[in-house]
Amino acid sequence: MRSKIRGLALVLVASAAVSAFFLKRTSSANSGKDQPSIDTPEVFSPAHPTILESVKDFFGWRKTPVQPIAFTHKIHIEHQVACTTCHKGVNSGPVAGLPSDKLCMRCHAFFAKDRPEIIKLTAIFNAGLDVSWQRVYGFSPSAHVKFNHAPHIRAGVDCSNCHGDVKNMTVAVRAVNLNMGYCLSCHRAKGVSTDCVTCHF
Amino acid sequence: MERRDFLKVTVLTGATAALSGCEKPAQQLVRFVPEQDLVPGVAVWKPSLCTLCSAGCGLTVRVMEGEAEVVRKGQLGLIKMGLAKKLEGNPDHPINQGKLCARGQAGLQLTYHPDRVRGPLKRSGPRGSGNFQQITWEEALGEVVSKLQELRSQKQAGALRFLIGRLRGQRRELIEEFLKTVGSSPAMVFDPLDEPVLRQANLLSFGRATMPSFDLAHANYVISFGADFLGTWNSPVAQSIAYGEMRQGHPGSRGKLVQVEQRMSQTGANADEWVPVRPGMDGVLALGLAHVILKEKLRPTRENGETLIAGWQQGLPDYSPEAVEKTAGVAAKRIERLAREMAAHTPAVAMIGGAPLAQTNGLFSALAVNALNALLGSVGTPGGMFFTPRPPHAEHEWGGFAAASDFAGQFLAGKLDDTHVLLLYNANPVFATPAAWKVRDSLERIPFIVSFGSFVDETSAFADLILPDHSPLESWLDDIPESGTTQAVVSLAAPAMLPLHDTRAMPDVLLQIAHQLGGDAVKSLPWQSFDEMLQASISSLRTAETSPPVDPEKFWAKVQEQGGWWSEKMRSDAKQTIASVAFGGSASKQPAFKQPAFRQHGKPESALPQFDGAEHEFPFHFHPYVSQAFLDGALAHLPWMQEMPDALSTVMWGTWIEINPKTAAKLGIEQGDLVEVRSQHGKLQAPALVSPGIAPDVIAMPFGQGHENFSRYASGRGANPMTILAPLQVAETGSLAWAATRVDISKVGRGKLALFAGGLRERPSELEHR
Amino acid sequence: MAHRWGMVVDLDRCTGCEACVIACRAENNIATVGEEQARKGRAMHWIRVERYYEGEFPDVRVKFQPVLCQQCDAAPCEPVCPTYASYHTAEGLNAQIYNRCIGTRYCANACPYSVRFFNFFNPAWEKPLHLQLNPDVSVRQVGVMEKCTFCVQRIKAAEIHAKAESRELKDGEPAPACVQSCAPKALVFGDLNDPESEVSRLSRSRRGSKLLEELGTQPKVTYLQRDSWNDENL
Amino acid sequence: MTKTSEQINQDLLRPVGRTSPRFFFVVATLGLIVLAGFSAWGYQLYNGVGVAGIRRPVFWGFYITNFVFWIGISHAGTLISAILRLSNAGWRRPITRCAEVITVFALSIGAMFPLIHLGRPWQAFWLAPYPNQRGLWPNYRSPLVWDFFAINTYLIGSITFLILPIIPDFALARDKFSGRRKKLYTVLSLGWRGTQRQWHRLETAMHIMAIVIIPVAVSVHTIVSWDFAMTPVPMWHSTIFAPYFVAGAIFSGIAALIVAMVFLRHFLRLEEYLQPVCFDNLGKLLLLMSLLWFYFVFAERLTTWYGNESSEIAVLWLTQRGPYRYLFWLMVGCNFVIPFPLLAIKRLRTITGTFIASLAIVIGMWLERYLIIVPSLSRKFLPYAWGTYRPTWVEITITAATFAGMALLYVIFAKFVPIISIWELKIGERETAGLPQKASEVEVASGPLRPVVRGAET
Repeated sequence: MRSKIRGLALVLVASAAVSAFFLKRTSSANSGKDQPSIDTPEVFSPAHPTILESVKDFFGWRKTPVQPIAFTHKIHIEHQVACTTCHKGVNSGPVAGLPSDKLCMRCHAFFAKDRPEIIKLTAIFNAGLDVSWQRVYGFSPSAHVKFNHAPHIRAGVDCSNCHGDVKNMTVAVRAVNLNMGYCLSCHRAKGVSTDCVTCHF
Repeated sequence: MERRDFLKVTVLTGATAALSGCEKPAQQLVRFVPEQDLVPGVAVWKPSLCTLCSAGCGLTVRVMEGEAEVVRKGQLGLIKMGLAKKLEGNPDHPINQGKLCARGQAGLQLTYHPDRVRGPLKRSGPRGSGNFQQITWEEALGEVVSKLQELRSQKQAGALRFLIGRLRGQRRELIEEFLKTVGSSPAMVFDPLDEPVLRQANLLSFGRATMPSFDLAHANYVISFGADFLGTWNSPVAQSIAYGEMRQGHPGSRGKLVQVEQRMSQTGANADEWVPVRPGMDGVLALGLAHVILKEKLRPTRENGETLIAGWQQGLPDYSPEAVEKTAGVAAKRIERLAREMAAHTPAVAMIGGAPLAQTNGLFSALAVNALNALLGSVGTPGGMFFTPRPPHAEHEWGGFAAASDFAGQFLAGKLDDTHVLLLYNANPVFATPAAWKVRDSLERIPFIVSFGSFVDETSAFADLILPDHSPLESWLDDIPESGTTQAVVSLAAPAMLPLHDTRAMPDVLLQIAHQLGGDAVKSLPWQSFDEMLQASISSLRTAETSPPVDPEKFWAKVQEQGGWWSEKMRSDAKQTIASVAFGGSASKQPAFKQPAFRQHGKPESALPQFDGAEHEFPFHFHPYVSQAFLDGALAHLPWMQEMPDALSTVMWGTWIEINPKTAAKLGIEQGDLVEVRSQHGKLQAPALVSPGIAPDVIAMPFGQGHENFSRYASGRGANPMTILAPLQVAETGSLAWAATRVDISKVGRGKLALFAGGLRERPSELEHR
Repeated sequence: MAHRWGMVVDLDRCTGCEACVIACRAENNIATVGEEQARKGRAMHWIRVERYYEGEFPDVRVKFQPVLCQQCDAAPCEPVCPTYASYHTAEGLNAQIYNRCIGTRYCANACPYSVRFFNFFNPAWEKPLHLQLNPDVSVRQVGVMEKCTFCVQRIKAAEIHAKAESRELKDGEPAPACVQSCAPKALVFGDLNDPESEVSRLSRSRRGSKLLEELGTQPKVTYLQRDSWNDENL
Repeated sequence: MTKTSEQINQDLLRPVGRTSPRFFFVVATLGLIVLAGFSAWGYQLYNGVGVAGIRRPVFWGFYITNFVFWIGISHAGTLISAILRLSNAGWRRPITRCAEVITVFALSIGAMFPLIHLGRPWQAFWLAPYPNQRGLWPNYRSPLVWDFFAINTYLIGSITFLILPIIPDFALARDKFSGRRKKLYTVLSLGWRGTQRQWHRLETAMHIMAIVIIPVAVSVHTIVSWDFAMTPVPMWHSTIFAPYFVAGAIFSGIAALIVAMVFLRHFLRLEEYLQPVCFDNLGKLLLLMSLLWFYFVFAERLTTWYGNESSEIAVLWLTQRGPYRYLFWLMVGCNFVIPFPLLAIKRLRTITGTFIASLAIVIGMWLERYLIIVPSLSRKFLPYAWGTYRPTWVEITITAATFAGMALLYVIFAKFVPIISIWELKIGERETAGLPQKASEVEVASGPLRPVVRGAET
């Protein structure tokens, strides 16, 4: 057994050496055994998957999300669809939800069925799948920050303050760079607490 | 970091890399349409039940929307679903009143455990190898049904046996009903944590084969014989709440706690006075105390004319303090003092549990303590002991595991040998019985074994089929707590979250099997799913207290929302409550204590315990005890429990052998040395932990570790004391006398202990000026 | 008036059951480090139940003493941090700002109570155990210090909730996970600025004392020493 | 002995001019060890500081020990040479430069350790004050920030202090050599022509630096000591620490200097330049520091023992009697018992004698730092939280690498720069010959450069 482990170890060490650049960073393994068994599921860890990723994160380079369906905010807002209709939870809790295609189909079972994007949507829905929207905003885990939408909305902060002029956007883009400076400038201006622990915990 | 860790790290790196290589990154997985509509980021609290021990606490589960990897139609993908994030006590529940013990909270990890059985499995390797292959539910159920039909056609229905763990309420009803309809005998119950001896004693003394409840909150004096009632025994949370009240709840008066044992338990650590006694002498000591009380007439010995305890008229002459000092090893003076104290500070209550009941004279000790309670006038009175009333719709007690259904009795009577098909649920006898019983071999002989377990453990490793049950949080649950409250309680809860894996609830599977079998089964089990059965069973309670009865749907909704039904009566004031509920609500003033019981069993000759192994050859008493983290070992697979430092030893991720410093010094054993413990029936090795809280002639060791095959976290970790126990039985009950083994120990090398604590004492001797 | 969060630990009620220890793990996403690391002294328990033996067999006694961050008013951990990752909030909490921490571990040395814990590696959860993680608390990365926060996320949530209902916080409304789970009610949490709050009342008890008070750290956790049973009738 | 400037140039430029295979061998071996150190660091960066032995409660281990140790060593040069310059001690001339080099290199190595030891070194720049959109500044109350400034100041200062007096020698080398070397030294000599004004400027600058550098040096180790003394850790929180550390620093510094000199003397064949008198004088200094060190340790231990404050006593006994006793008594042996007789008895205060003493002291002083840091942390106030520390191969490798690195840098430096200040030495020669000594005058009469160049032509 020992020797087997050692053998396997050597092979893996070699492979690790070769592909070190793309390796996952190690983290303290829970099972506290010499070696995870073959059927170990992937481990969840805040570690950056690769060194490259960590560098990107360090400099705050994020790749622009590609949406599976070219959803146009403009049209929907023109049709008086409120932000909260799809982004559930914004005014009640921390998170702005992303809608499932169940919600989309409530209308699009009837409207604009002929549009190519809607046809795509319908196809996904009929396959029993959900649209995998990509988040446009959101913070890097290494920021260790907890943002809560609800109080901001209660305080009458308009969505556009942080999300740009969405009502004239087709596919949403990251119009505002939500770095700490941006948050602070507003908090300072409005005389809201700039205590670190207001957001970082 | 040693060499091998270095290896480990790189190995892990490699492995994860390999895996992430062949697996698609999460954002590329398909998404399924969510099956529930939840507000993201907002928590909802849902009631549920804790099933980890016999207390039966109520839970509230913090559920939030999250993204889980699930398999739908054979495809791996992401789905948004409500996920249980935290378990807390249900504030409305009469037992735990919003509180929850460490184990209960770690129960969360049962659901998310990486080694959970994720779908039905069929054995592919030899028995016990733990090699299985995935099959579909249809195949699995088909196989079971055909086997059962075989039995029926061969008129061998009796050859079907159902081995279950601790199980109460409708799931138990369902199993028994199922067994009856297929014409086989009632289920065998295997619950190492149960106290059949105490039940037997209570049956003899009070006519109730039930675990007792204690009104600690109003007691002024509590003497506990080996019962770790703050840690693991009976209903720890309820008892801890009451204990807090006893200590600081009533300004000006503070109850005293006296703990009698050989190895300081968590409860002993909290005691105001700790009384070490010789193993198995607890009953004798109890009678010694009674002797003093009788002799000095500290308590009335007659109740409305008749003697309170027959056979005590002579005042227990054999149990004078001096005599007891010789046998029990407690100073006569101390016995007298204790007796006077408790007589002067009524309400005073005595309880017994754990090791004393696992001696060959356990029944005697239990009866003695019951009698002492009677003498103290603490039976059915405030600040004393009483029995929690049963709900009106379920008078007969599945809780009372009479010896008839007790695994020990049946197994040793060879009942497993004529079994053709064995169904397994929540029972792991292979791990938790002495090796000397050879349960393994008899399982080997059974042609077909089906397990409903969520994990592959030592016993279900023998199964030919595994039909994984939902985790408790994913299931419809109900329970009828036996003790810990003055109210009649029926706990009931709907699933707190959708199933994570391709599992099915055991009761539903059983119903489905019954329906596929057809015949009487369908008649007696008409329900399509278990929740229907639950609703039907509980509807009778509508009439119990409210008249006119509430609308059934409303009632059903209310029960689900509050997590059960509990009688509103008997809630308010404990004082008259306890008097009225002491014997199951029947306020008839029957004598608290049956004399005949004591006549038969109180004979001095049955007083002394027997031990396995000669003293000169095996000089130490082996004192295994229920682990604070793992209980009997059923929780050893929970990482949180593994990493929780044991309250007294502060050991994490392992097991240990407790030795008195003097003994250790004599044997040249130091903290962390690997020690071998030998009995007549086997030997084991574990690191030594030198602790002042144990008698010099006793070696203590917790149950729970030493699993061969129980998830990545528990397998191959530590040693299992069960393996070296002698197959002795408690007199007049079938059950195992697990504290009656003598052992010898010797140092064999250097062990590894993961201790959380650095120092043992607040002011270690090095601190003093020299 | 600003709150001043404090706690009372009644050692006479504490049974050493460690429900608080697990409640804290569950609430605060504390990593499970595994046997190898635990043996190396890297196990993380923001609250721990210290156990001290007194005397020798047969006259042994044990003292259980839950120890968590004492949220000192004169905290030794704060001035030494070069980046303000450890600092004092307006409500008197010793905040630990993970993303500002560069991992000098100076605060951990300075802390006399040794209640600060360091992420020696990136934490790991073997899937699907990660689904248990509390989304209200960030998952710390390698190289940062962490410690008890008095469950600041619960305090914030309660404050936001109260504000939404435009009312003041009720006594005992925000309760840290450990306090919530404590069966014998040994842990009590509340606002020390409110003289009528239960925590203020109890911290005035004659049994009250502070841990390592002599170091002048001015902790906001008060320990009520164990009472002794004295027999007045005999 | 009096040598013509001709011979001096020959002897002192020889190592710069000719390169033996031995040089490459040494560089290769040391280089390998350094490489190992860097890969160990890479491994740690990749996996996390957990690969080191540090743990709760001993959060500081080998790395900080090395940090304090190397900063201590760095007090060899600048401080000593500055003092000797000001006191214008003649015997200093041949040793000032080797001393100042030690300072610069030891300091840069020491300054690396806070980085190596950080949990997130990539964020280390937060120690520097710079305007940012977060509106965050370093915490000026933190001794670590003081360290940051003090060490940087000292580093810059000592580099200047080293470079200034080299310039004339670079010029000399420029004129002496030809080809690629000439190009190199032309650049390095910064257009030094040895005019009166240049000499004058150089001397004033050196004088100012010599005065300024002393308080800086003292402040550096004072602040390093405050990293410990400012925290309520048993046996750390003590007023004696600042002078104790400064004395210790000079102590170890001189020892390191002597070791270095002995090697130079042997390998570069500088027997006639690094003469016994230097070792004898340094030996006396070392003896003084050794006594001072013993005095400090005694004072510290006695007051702790007499005060009998429970938490401090725990640490005291841990080191005196506990598992650390061997290391403790080894330290006392190395820092006092061995050196004292060797340095006190004139007959033994030979080159060999001082060398042995110095080696012992270097080891002893490293142990001292280890014994200050680890035992205190492993015995803090609550016994439940006590723990022990054991270094891992990562820490050991990196530590070994720093010693190799020091040697490597030194060897390479000695390869490119005359390790003994030629022009100062010549002035020394003239001094013994009773000729005018101001460099400017020397320059006017027969400057140190021109005759050499002639000599090279003939």
